[in-house]
Amino acid sequence: MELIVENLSCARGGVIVLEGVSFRLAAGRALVLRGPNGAGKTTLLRTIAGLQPAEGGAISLPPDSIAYAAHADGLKPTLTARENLTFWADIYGRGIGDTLDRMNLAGLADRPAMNLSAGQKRRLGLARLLVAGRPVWLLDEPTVSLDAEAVALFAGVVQGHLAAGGMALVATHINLGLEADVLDLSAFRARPRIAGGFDEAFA
Amino acid sequence: MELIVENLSCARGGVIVLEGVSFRLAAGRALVLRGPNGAGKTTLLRTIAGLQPAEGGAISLPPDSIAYAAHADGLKPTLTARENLTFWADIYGRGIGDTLDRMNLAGLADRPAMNLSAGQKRRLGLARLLVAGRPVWLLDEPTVSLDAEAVALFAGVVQGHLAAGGMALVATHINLGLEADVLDLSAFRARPRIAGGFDEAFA
Amino acid sequence: MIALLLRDLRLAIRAGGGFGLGLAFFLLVAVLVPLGVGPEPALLARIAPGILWVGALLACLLSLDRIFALDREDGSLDLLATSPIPMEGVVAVKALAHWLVTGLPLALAAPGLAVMLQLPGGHGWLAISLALGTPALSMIGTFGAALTVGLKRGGLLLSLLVLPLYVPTLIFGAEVARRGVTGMELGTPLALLAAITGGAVALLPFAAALAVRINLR
Amino acid sequence: MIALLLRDLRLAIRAGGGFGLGLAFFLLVAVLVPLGVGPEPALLARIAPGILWVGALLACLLSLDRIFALDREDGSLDLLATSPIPMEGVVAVKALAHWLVTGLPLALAAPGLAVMLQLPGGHGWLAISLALGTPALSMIGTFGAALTVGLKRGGLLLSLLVLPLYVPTLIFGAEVARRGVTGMELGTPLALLAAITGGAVALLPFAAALAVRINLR
Amino acid sequence: MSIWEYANPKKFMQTSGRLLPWATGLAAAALLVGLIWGFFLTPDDYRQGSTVKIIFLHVPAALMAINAWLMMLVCSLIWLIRRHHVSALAAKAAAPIGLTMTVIALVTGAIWGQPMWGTWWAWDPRLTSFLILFLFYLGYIALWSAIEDPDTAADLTSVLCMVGSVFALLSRYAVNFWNQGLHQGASLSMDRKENVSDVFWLPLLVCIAGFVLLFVALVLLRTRTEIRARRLAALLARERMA
Ligand code: HEM
Ligand SMILES: Nc1ncnc2c1ncn2[C@@H]1O[C@H](COP(=O)(O)OP(=O)(O)OP(=O)(O)O)[C@@H](O)[C@H]1O
Ligand SMILES: Nc1ncnc2c1ncn2[C@@H]1O[C@H](COP(=O)(O)OP(=O)(O)OP(=O)(O)O)[C@@H](O)[C@H]1O
Ligand SMILES: [Mg+2]
Ligand SMILES: [Mg+2]
Repeated sequence: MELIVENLSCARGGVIVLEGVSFRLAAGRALVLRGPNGAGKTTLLRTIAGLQPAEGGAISLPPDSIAYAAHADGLKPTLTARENLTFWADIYGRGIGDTLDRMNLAGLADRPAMNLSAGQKRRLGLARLLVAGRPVWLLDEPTVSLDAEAVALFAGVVQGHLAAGGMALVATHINLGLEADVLDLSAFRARPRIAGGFDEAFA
Repeated sequence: MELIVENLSCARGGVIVLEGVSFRLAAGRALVLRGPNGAGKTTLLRTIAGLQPAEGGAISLPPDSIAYAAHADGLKPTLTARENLTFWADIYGRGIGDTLDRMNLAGLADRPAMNLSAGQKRRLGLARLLVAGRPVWLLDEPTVSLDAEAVALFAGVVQGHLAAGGMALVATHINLGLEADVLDLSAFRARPRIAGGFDEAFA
Repeated sequence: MIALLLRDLRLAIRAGGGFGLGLAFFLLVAVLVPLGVGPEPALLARIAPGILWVGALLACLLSLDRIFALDREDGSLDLLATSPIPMEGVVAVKALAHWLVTGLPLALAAPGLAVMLQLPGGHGWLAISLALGTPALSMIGTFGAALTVGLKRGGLLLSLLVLPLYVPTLIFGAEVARRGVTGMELGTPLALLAAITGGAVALLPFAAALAVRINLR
Repeated sequence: MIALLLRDLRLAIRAGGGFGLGLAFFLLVAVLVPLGVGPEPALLARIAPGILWVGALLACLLSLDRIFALDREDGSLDLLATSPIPMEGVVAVKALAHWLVTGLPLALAAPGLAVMLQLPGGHGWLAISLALGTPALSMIGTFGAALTVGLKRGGLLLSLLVLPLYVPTLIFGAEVARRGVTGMELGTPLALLAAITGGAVALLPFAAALAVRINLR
Repeated sequence: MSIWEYANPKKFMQTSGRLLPWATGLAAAALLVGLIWGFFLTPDDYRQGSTVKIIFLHVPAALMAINAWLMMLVCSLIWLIRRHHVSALAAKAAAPIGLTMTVIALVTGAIWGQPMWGTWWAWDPRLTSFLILFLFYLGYIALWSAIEDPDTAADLTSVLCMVGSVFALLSRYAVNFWNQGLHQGASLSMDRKENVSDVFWLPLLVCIAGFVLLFVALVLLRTRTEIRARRLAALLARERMA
């Protein structure tokens, strides 16, 4: 099982942001995406997740293998922590097991998500990855708002996922202390040009 | 000019979260609020900003002195960066001067906020502090999503504000490299009880 | 998909929205129209089936922007799009949830309101026409909501897009109700109403899913 | 405060919402009612003033949740609350912007729609009654929006709270329009309508500002 | 040579540039001839007097209002299937023209209705279905203008156009059905076989030809404008990026 990205170009808002991105990610490995704000980390992750079409190049990954954690958590404020998590577990056809415990949320299980602090919400959002049971984790700045302890906790969770044969692609400005390759997206910044054949042929 | 907080209790969602918080902040000084997720940093800042009433204790600060930067940025996605900033400048009755430049946003001035990356949005949100012209800055995790360079840039901005006689109260998990006192909110965690005299007298 | 349905219903109830409010709106229309038009019973009885149908349509319309907007804003829609459920299923479930929360209660409550609007008889047909027609309203509305999900709160744009699409349903539905009330033969409009609902439910999920996918990228 | 007004108007226009869409909705009501009720001119003429008033009311209602919800979600409302503008000013400006975008165009467009609803005359009074009454609708609606701003998309709850408050405005407004159309004396309802609008605009900003402040904490 | 070559914007600009003057000239000529003939060289109708001459604007406008929507439908399908940008832009360009034609038909109809039926507006099925068509145009245009990314807008409006066409047809049928039981009789649908004799028929044909040519010319012109606007946007974006 391997995630292969070859010569990928991605666009955002009609502008090509990245081009020529190539890498391979084997089972059990993590890849950290680096790059300053606006480098295109989110764009790349969304493209790999299949949320937007690639402008060029190829992505090959096993079918149904992606679990994506975006900037936004997808939590419903009126549902409790447990209900939120159970919903996603059902979507993926699985149970929640001891996930809340593992994310250190056991004491907050019955509190509506709107009454969680920023960091608690984030932990709950990340718990979704554990119930998805998918091998490829796409993580977009997962540790935003987390305190040091929670960062370490989450790093442990990722490590466990890798040890079980998963893969992780992590965009982050914070050092998670993962043993991982690093891909600096600055190297793939596209020369400024417009996406889509039409405008480009024309302008 | 001084911000004085004395024996303050704050509640969130009907539960008292902090009690006995006391500190003084003199002109030209910064205070960093520490504490794990859920310690009550946001709650404290909102109380000082006057967005929620204190459960007990006193806050004394010069009138009309607060500029508050919350978890959310208050940007309008359809307005450009410049329009967003100009709006806030008008609200505070001031001009935007070279603020965009100072926040390294000059090249993005005419782009609608929805087309900014997470970090670029954040910088724009923080630019509001500069146009507010208020002495007391309340900053709730201001550097979330920012890359290292932008964190340094922002730390410089805060430093400049302090040098000009301002004050800053910063809740953060990231080290900004500010020379500042640190207040650990864990020390003020309240024993769990319900807020509001009525319920308390009753339960 | 059942999980999604249950979640949506639960959210509707928790949001303080849910079953009660669609109904309440319907009730208010039934109250406001006599206030605006004047209280003569004969006049009210004549316009009652039409007005109740227009009211049902507006009650549906008012709640359309909830269908996707919240899920879009908090990021769930992105996450659902990467989940094992096909987007067609998501869309169909959303339409079903909307109907359960809005259309079904309206159909059940209609006979009572008809009494308020001085309608002498035929309440059963009114309820049947609503029960048969509102699924089409929910499905068409979901399609409209899918078209506008990317736009920042296109509430009124959504109304503008959806209302012309509602016209055939409204005409046949109100016709069934009116004929039912006056005791005329109503086989043709009834069959047409059923055909519209069937067609909408069978085909529109695909168009709506396409629109959502386009809007997400 | 002018900055806030301008921003709100600009946002309304950029959102693809703006002036056109409130109007479009009003037009749609004028189209739907004959489709539901049937095409007889005499019947339509009789219910026209009332229906147009109900339509105007619903057009206002549909756009109410925009007033604060977006500002609340993206955090601007918190930031405005800590800004030098008093909350009363914020609320009043929001109501004014809502009226400019919704109520005013409706009043201007009403005579045209009256023609479509076969109203023979008195179009001027219809427009005047709307011009005089819609500010009250916007202000009351803003108050309702302020009450529900904390609640997650209380769209229908908002309607439910606001509609009863709209009743006096609707009654007197429709009465002015109806009397204007039939050429009857209309001094009393006109005075009452003006009084309601005046009172609402003078007093409700304080109540609404209080509600917003409570909801923020 | 395949017809799809014209989907290339450069090729399209060339060809349309050459066609445009001809289309414009012919449209002007046909309209001039048709309208002058119709307005001044035909006798007054024995029942309607000179108001009958509104027909020379009304009928061509009504026909073009429908045909413009058909053209948009075809263009939308081409865009969805073959993704030719010119096709999408042509659909976008046609919409306001179709809207205008609809408005002309409605307004001339209203002006005609006033002397004929004593009212500006009646809920006749034909009028009603036109009003609904008007709403479809309005929604379609509003959707185009509400979406920023041009390709996304093209996709979504095309989907709307397809679904909308089905429902427009349905409404047309429904409206006929709706007004059947309560029909007002002959005064609403003027008996054309009797009234429109050859004297009116020939100039009417010329007018219709004129409106068709006018439509072609306007669509070409507006499509060219749309292409240029997009090019401008692209150049501006490029400049901003540089
Ligand atoms: C706002 C009002 C009106 C609208 C929207 C309207 C719409 C239309 C449309 C869509 C057509 C072409 C339909 C077809 O070919 O099947 C048409 C044709 C026609 N209309 Fe109107 N109409 C209106 C008012 C009137 C009035 C008041 C009259 C005259 C009494 C009138 C007389 C005609 C005639 C004579 C034709 C030609 C029919 C033919 O040659 O097929 N219309 N109208
Ligand atoms: N409509 C648009 N037009 C031009 N550029 C755009 C548009 N939308 C986004 N961009 C740019 O695309 C780039 C990539 O954005 P992206 O969100 O992928 O960055 P990121 O690496 O995730 O940054 P961050 O660390 O701040 O989250 C940014 O420079 C952004 O400004
Ligand atoms: N309705 C409620 N009932 C009980 N506890 C609540 C409620 N709402 C919030 N809390 C708790 O109040 C505490 C303070 O939250 P606050 O948002 O101030 O924390 P914070 O220090 O800002 O955390 P973070 O670093 O994660 O942003 C949290 O533990 C939170 O769970
Ligand atoms: Mg990002
Ligand atoms: Mg916090």
